[in-house]
Amino acid sequence: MSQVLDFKPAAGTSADVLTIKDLKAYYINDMFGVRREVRAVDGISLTVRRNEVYGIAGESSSGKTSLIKTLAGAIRPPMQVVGGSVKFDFGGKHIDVYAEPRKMQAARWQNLSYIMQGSMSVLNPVRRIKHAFNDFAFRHMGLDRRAFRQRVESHLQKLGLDPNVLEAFPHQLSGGMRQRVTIALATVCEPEFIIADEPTTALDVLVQQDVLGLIKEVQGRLGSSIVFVTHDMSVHAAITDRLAIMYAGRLAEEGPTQAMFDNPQHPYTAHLIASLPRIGDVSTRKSLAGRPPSLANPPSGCRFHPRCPIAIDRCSKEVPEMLPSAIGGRVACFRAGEIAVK
Amino acid sequence: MFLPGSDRFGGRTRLFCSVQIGMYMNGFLIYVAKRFGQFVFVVVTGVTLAFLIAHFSPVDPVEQTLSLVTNFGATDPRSVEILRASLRELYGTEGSMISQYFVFWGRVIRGDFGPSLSAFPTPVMTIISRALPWTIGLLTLATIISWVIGNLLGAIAGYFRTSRSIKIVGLLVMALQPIPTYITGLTLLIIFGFLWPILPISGGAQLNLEPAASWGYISSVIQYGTLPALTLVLVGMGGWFVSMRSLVSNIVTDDFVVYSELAGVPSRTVFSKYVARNAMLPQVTGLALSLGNVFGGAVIVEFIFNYPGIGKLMVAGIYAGDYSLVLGVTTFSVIAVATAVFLIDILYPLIDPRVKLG
Amino acid sequence: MFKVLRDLLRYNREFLFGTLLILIIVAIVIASFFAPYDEMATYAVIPDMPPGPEFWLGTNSRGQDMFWQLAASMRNTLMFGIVVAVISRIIAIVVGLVSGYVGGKTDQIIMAFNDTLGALPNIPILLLLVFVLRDQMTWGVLAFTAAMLGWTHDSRLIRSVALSLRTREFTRHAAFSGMRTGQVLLREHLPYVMPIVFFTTMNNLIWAIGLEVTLSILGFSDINRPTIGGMIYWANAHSAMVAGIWWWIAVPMIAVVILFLGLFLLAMSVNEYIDPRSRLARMGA
Amino acid sequence: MGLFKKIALAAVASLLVLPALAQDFIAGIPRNEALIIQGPTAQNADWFNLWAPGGGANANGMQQLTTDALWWINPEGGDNAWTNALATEPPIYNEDFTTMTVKLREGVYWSDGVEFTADDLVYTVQTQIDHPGMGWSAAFSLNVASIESPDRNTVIFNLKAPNSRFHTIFTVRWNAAWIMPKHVFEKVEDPLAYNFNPPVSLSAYVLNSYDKAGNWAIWKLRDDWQRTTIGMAQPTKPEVNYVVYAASGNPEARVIAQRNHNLDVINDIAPEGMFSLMKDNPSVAAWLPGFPFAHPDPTLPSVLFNLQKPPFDNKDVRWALALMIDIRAVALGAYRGAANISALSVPPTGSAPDDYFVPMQDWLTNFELNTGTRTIKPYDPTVATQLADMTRRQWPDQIPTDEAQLQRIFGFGWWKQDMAAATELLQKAGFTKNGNQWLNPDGSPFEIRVMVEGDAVPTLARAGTTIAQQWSQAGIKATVDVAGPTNGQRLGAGDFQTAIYWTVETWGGHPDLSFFLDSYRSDFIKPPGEVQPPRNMQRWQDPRLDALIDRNRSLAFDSPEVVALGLDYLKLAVEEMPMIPLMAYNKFAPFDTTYWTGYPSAANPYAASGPNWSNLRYMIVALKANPSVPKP
Repeated sequence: MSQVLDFKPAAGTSADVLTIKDLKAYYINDMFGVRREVRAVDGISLTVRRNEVYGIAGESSSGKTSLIKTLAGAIRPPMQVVGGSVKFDFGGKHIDVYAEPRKMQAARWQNLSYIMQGSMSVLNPVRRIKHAFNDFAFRHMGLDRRAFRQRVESHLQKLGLDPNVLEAFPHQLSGGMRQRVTIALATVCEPEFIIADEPTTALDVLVQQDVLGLIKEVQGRLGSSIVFVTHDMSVHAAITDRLAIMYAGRLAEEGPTQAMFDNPQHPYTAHLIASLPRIGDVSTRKSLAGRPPSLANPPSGCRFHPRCPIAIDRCSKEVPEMLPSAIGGRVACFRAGEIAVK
Repeated sequence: MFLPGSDRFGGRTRLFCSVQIGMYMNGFLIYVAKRFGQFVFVVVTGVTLAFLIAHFSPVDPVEQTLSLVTNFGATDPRSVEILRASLRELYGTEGSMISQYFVFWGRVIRGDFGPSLSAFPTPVMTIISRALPWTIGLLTLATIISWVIGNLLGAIAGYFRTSRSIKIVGLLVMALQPIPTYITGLTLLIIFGFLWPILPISGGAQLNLEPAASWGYISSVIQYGTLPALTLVLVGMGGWFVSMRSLVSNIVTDDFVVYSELAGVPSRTVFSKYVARNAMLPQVTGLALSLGNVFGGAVIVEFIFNYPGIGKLMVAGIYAGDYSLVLGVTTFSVIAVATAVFLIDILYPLIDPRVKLG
Repeated sequence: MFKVLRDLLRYNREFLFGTLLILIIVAIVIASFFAPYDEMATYAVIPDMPPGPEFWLGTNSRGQDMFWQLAASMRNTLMFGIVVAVISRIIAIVVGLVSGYVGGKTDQIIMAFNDTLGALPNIPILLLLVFVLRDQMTWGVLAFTAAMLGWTHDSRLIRSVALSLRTREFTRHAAFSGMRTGQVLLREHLPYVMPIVFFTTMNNLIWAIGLEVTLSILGFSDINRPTIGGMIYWANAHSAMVAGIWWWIAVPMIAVVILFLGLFLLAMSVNEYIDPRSRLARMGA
Repeated sequence: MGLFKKIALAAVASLLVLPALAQDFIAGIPRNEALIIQGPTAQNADWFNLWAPGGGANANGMQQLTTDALWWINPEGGDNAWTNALATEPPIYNEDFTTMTVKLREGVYWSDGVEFTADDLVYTVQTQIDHPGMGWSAAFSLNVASIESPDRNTVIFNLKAPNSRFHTIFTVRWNAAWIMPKHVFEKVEDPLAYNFNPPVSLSAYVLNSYDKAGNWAIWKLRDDWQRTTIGMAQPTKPEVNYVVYAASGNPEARVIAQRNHNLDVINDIAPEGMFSLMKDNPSVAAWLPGFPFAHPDPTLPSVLFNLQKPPFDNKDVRWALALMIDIRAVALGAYRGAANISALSVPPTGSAPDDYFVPMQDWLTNFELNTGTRTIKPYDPTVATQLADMTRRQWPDQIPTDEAQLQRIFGFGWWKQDMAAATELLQKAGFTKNGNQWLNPDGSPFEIRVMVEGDAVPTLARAGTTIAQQWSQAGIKATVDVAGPTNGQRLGAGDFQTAIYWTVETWGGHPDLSFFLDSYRSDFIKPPGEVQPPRNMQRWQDPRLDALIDRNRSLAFDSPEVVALGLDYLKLAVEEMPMIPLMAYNKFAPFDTTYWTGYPSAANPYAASGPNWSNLRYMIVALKANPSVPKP
C-alpha cells in the first residue's frame, strides 16, 4: 500500500497474543435491597492471534462491550470478574490481567491500546490534544520532550493529520478528525494489541470508510492484532480476519470471517448476515421475533432458543458447548450448519 | 484557518473543521457584553428594589437623628424644635417619588449615600469603605477555603468511593452543612471562647494595632479571623462537598475518564487533570451563584463575632435606626455581589475552553 | 409510590434515619396541640429547672417548660417553612415548566429575570424590609417575602428538565392531539418533575427555616410568637449560656439540627433515588 | 488516602498551635497599666467634635476623659454631690434670676499647653449662639441676652428672662455644655464641619490612639495631669496610665471577656450575666456587694400611657390597669427580683429615698381611691419586703433583713394587685365584661398594645411582656410591639398606646426635679399626630402641674422649698396616674478587680458607676493597682 509499511512482527513467539479462558464477568448490584446479577460475560473462551483483525459482533447489550472492557482489565464496580482468566503474550511478555494488575498497568498503551466508541467524548474536553499525547504515551517512549513531540508530529503526519491539531481543543475538531486523533493516540506507541470498540459508529458513511482504511493501514504497518467490535456486520466483512458472534453474554459462533459470511453455522449468525442489505435486493428483511434476552434473567439452555426459528426441545434444556465447526471455526448449537443463507 | 488534508486521503478537507482560535477574541467580547448586560440588569433591579423598600419606611431620618441626639442628658424642648428645623434643611427630603428616585441614582453612581445618622456627619460611604476590607478579606478567604476543601474532599470521596475514612469524613462534612450559620458560630464561640478560651471571640484585630503590613498585625488579623472564617468554612464546605461528590461520581463514568484509565494514565493524573478539572467547572459557576447567600452568612458571622465588616455594620445600622446607613449598605452589597458574580463570569472562559462565546 | 417508599425505608439507611428524625419532629409538633400551658405564658412553672423527670427538657428563666415551648416553636417554625416552601414551589414549577416548554426568546427573558433575582443577596434585602416594616413584619409577610426570594434556583432546575421533555415524543403527541399548553404542562410534564420538586422542597425547607431562625435570633421577628429562633433569642436575652442554663440554648439547637439533618438525609436519598444514573444501575444496563 | 490524612493532620496540628499564638490583649501597652472599659462601636471614630450634631453621644472616652464643665453633680453623692470644677464656686444669681455670675479657676491648662480662661467660656457660648446647628445652641440662644467678661476669671451672663436653673446647662450629670478650646476652634472656618481631630483635652487624659473603624480608643494620662480640675483635687498621681475603651460585643461576649480578665468595666449586662459573674468569679466587684448588685440609675421606667388616646385619657382606666399589675411578678420577670420598685414618679435613687420616699410613706398608706362603688387604700408598703423574701430563697446569705436597708435595695411599697377594684374602676368607666374579655363602652373588645424598645433595653422588654401577660389574664388582650430604633420616634410622635420607657429622669444627687419637670409644662404639648419634644411623652396636661412648674422656675436651686414642691408633684402624679411608675433602671455594671481596686460602691459612692457616665473620671483617677496583680 505505502512506502511506510516496514514493521514486522517479532519472530520466535507464540501465535496467540490473547487467550481468554472461561471468562465470567457480572454486574452485581445491591441497591435498595434488590440484588441483581447481570451476566454480561458468561463463560467465554477465545484466542486472538498475532497480526490479525479479530471481530466481535452482536446486538447491543449482547455483552460485547463488557467483554472487551473485561479483557482490557477496565472494569469498575459494580462489575466484577467472577471466574476465568485473561492472558496476554506480548512478544514473550506474559501478563495475566486479573492476577497481575501492576504488570497490566505498565503494559497499557505500550503493548495494548484502545480505540473507543464515541469519538466525541473520549478526549478530555478541557485540555489540548497534545496533553492527551503526553498523558497517554510520553512515559512509554523513553524520549525527552522535544524528541517526543517530533515523534508525535511525524506520527500524525503519517496518519494524514496536521501537527497543529496538537494545539487544538477537542471541541474545535470535527468528529472524523477526532476519531483520527484517537487512532493516532492509540497507535503512537506501536502496541502489539489494539482494541477498537465501535470506532466508526457515530460517523457518517464516507468518514467511516476513511477511518476504516486508516485502521487497516496502521494495523498492516505495525503488524498489531486488533480486536474490532461493532454491531455492523458490513464493517466486519470489510475489515476482520476472524469473527466472533456474541449473544446474551456468550459466544454463539467463531470462525474465519469470509467463511462465516459464506456459510454461517449458527442460526443467529445466519440471521445477522441475512439482515445485511445487499445491492439489488429489494425484499424486506425478516426481522427476528422477540427481543434480546435480559442478562439479569437469561433463558435456560441455549440463550437464543426463544427466538430461534429452528429451536428444538433440547435447546431449552441443555446449554450447547462451543465445538469445532465445519468451516474451521467453533459454534455453540445443537443444529449447527442446519440453516442456510438465502 | 483550515488544515490541509494529506494527499493520501484525497485531500478531504471536509473532515477537518476550522480551529477557531482567530474567532476567540471577538466571541469573548460578545460574551463579556452579554454578561455585562446581565450585571447591569441585576444592579438596576436590586437598587430599585432597595429604593422602593426604603421609600416606604416609616422611619423619618430627621426624627431618627433627633432621638439619637436627645437620648441622653437634659434637653430643652425649645432647643429641640430649632434643631429639628435645621436638620430638615440638611436632609432635604422633598420632591416627588420619581425625582427622589433619580436623585437616589445620582447618589448611587457618585457613591454618595449621604451622612450616616448614627455617626453624623461621617458619610455612609466612608463607613462602608472602612468595613469593606474586613468583609472582603473574611469572605474571600473563607469562601476559597471552603470551596477548595469542600471540592477536594468531595472529589476524593466521589473518586475513591470505597475508602472508609473518607466516608466518615464525608458524613461529618455533610452533617455540618444544613446547620444554620448562627448555631455553628455560637457553638464555636462557646467552645473556643468560653469552655476552652484560646481564640479571640470579638473584634477584627488586637487592640492598639495600627493596620500595617507587619507580621504582628497580619498574625493578629488571622487570629481574630479564625473563628469567623472557621464558621463560614464549616457551614460552606458541605454544599460543595455534596455537589462535587455527585459530579465526580458522574464524571468517572464519562468516556474520556474511562479512556484515560484504560490508557494506564496514572490515577493521580486522571483524578486531577481529568476528573477534578472537569467537575470543577460547574462548581465555579456555582460559586458565582452562591455569592449572594455567602454574603448573607457573613452578616450572621460578623454579628456573632463582633467582626467589623459590612454585615455587622448593617445589623448595627438596623439597631441604631440609621436609615441612610442601612440603605447604603443594602445598595452597596447588591452591587458588590453582582460585581463579584460578573468577575467570575468573565473569568470562566479562561478555565473552560468550550464556553460558547458566540 | 407506596412500594417505593417501603423499598426506600427498608433498603436505604439514610432514608430510614432521615424518616426517623423527621418522625421525632412530627411527634413533637403533634404534642404541641396537647400542651397544658398557653405557649405565650411566662412563669407558668418554676424557672431554671434543669432537665429531669419532672421537666424532661428543663424549664427556662421565663418560667416556661422547655418541652412545650419546643413543641409550639417547632410547630410555628415548621409552619413557616412549609408556607414558604409551598408558595415558592408553585412559583418555581410554573416558571420552570413554562420557560422550558415555551423556550426561545421567552425562555431567555424569563431566565434572565430568574437569574437576576437569584443574584440578589437575600439577607440584606430581607433585613432592609424588616427595618422598614418593623412590627408590621408578621410571620406571614416574612414567609411571603422569603418565598418570593427562594424559588429562582429551583425553577432553573425544573426548566432544564422541562427543556429535555419538550423534544420528547409524548409532548409532540400531546401537542398534535390538541391539548392546550397548560394541559400539556399539567398532565404530561408535571409528573416528570415531581421527584425534583420533592428534592428541592427539602432544601427549600432547610433554607426557609434557616432564614427564620436567623432573623428571629437577631430579634427581627415577632417575639410574641414562639419559634426555634425566638427561643434562642430569649435565651440570649437572658444570657442563658453564661448563666449556665445551657439547656435553654441546647434544646432548640439540637432540635433544629435534628430537623435539618432529617430533611437533608431525605433530600439526599431521594436525590439518589431519582438520579437517572443510579436508577439505570439499578435496572441493569 | 494519603492526601486526606495529610489534610486531617494539618487541621489537628493547626488547632494545637493556636494557644501558642495567643497574643496580649492590647498591643504595646502593659496590661497592668491599662483600665479596659466597655465602649460602643463608634462609626464616626475620627469625629471628636462634641459640639456638632451627633457628637453628643460620643461615648468612647472623649466626653468621659477629655472634657470639662463648670460644675458636676454626682448622682450618688449625697451631701457631697456638688463639685465645683472649672468654676470655683456655685453660680451666683441676682435677686430676680436675670444674671448669673461664674468665677473661674486658675491654673487649668489645655493639653496643648494653652491656659483655660474666661475667653474659652465666652467663646463656647457665643460660637454656639452663632451656629444654630450646634448642640447647646438653642439653650444659649433662648436664655442669653449678652455675656460679659470683666476679668480672666469672671463671666457674667445676662439672661433674656428670669431663670433660676440656667446653670444646669453647665452642670454635668451625664453631660453638659462642655467648654470649647477657643484657640483651636477660632482657626476653623465652620465649627460644625470640623472633626476636632486630634482632640485637645481639658481633663487628665488625652487621646493616645484610636481605631478608625471605631472598635477601640485608647487614652493616656497627661504628663501635666495636675493642671486640670480633676488633677488639682488629686493628692497623688493617678495609677491608671491608659484607659482603653473597647467595643466588647454582645452581653455574653462581655461576660466572657471579663471572666478572661480582658474587660475591667462593663457598662450593662443582663441580670443573669451579672449573677453568673458574681457567683463564679471572686475577682468581680459591684455596686452592691450582695444581691441585686445593681446600680440604680436615676431614671424611672414606667408604663407610659398616651393620654391623648382614649380610653387612656380616663384616670379610672389608668388606675384599673395599674391595679391589675402584680409588681412582684414584673420585678421577677424583668430583673429576676433584682429591681428597685417605685410607686412614686421619681426614681428611688440618690437622695430621693430620704428626700421623698420616706416622707411620703404615711401619705401613701392612707391614700384612698374611689372605685365607683367603694373607697380602697391601694398602697401596700410591704411589697418590697415580700420581694426580698422571694429572692432570699435563691440568695440566702446575700439579702439583708434590716427593713431600712431592704428599702434602699428593693424600694418601698407598691400598689397591691386588686382585681376586684380594677373591675369596679373599669365598670365605672363604662366597660363591660363578656366572659373573660373586657369590652370597650362601645362594645368592641378592649385591646392594648404595649410598645417596648427591645434588645437595647432587655429588662424593660421583659417587663413589658410580663405586664402584657397580666393584662391579658385579666381579660384585656395585650400584645407587645418591639419598636427597636423607632422607639424614640414613635414615643415622640405619639404613635403608641402604652409603652415601657422612662420620661422621668433626675439629678440623682439633688432633690431638684427641673431636670425633667421643666419640660412638662403644657405649652410644650403638641396636638395628636405632631411630634412631642422630650420628655413629656405621655403628654400629661394639668393646670396644677403647670402651677408647680412655674413655682419651681422661680425657686433657687438649693432652696428648701424645692423638696416641698417635689412632694406636691408626687401626690398629684399618684392621684392622676399619668404613667405607672415601675422601678429604677437597675444597671448591672460589674468591675474586675484583677488589675484595679477601689471601684465605687454603695458603701463608697464617690462616683456613679457606668462607663458612659462622664463622672466616671472620678473613678478612674481614684483606682489603685491591685498589689497581687498577675505578672505579665
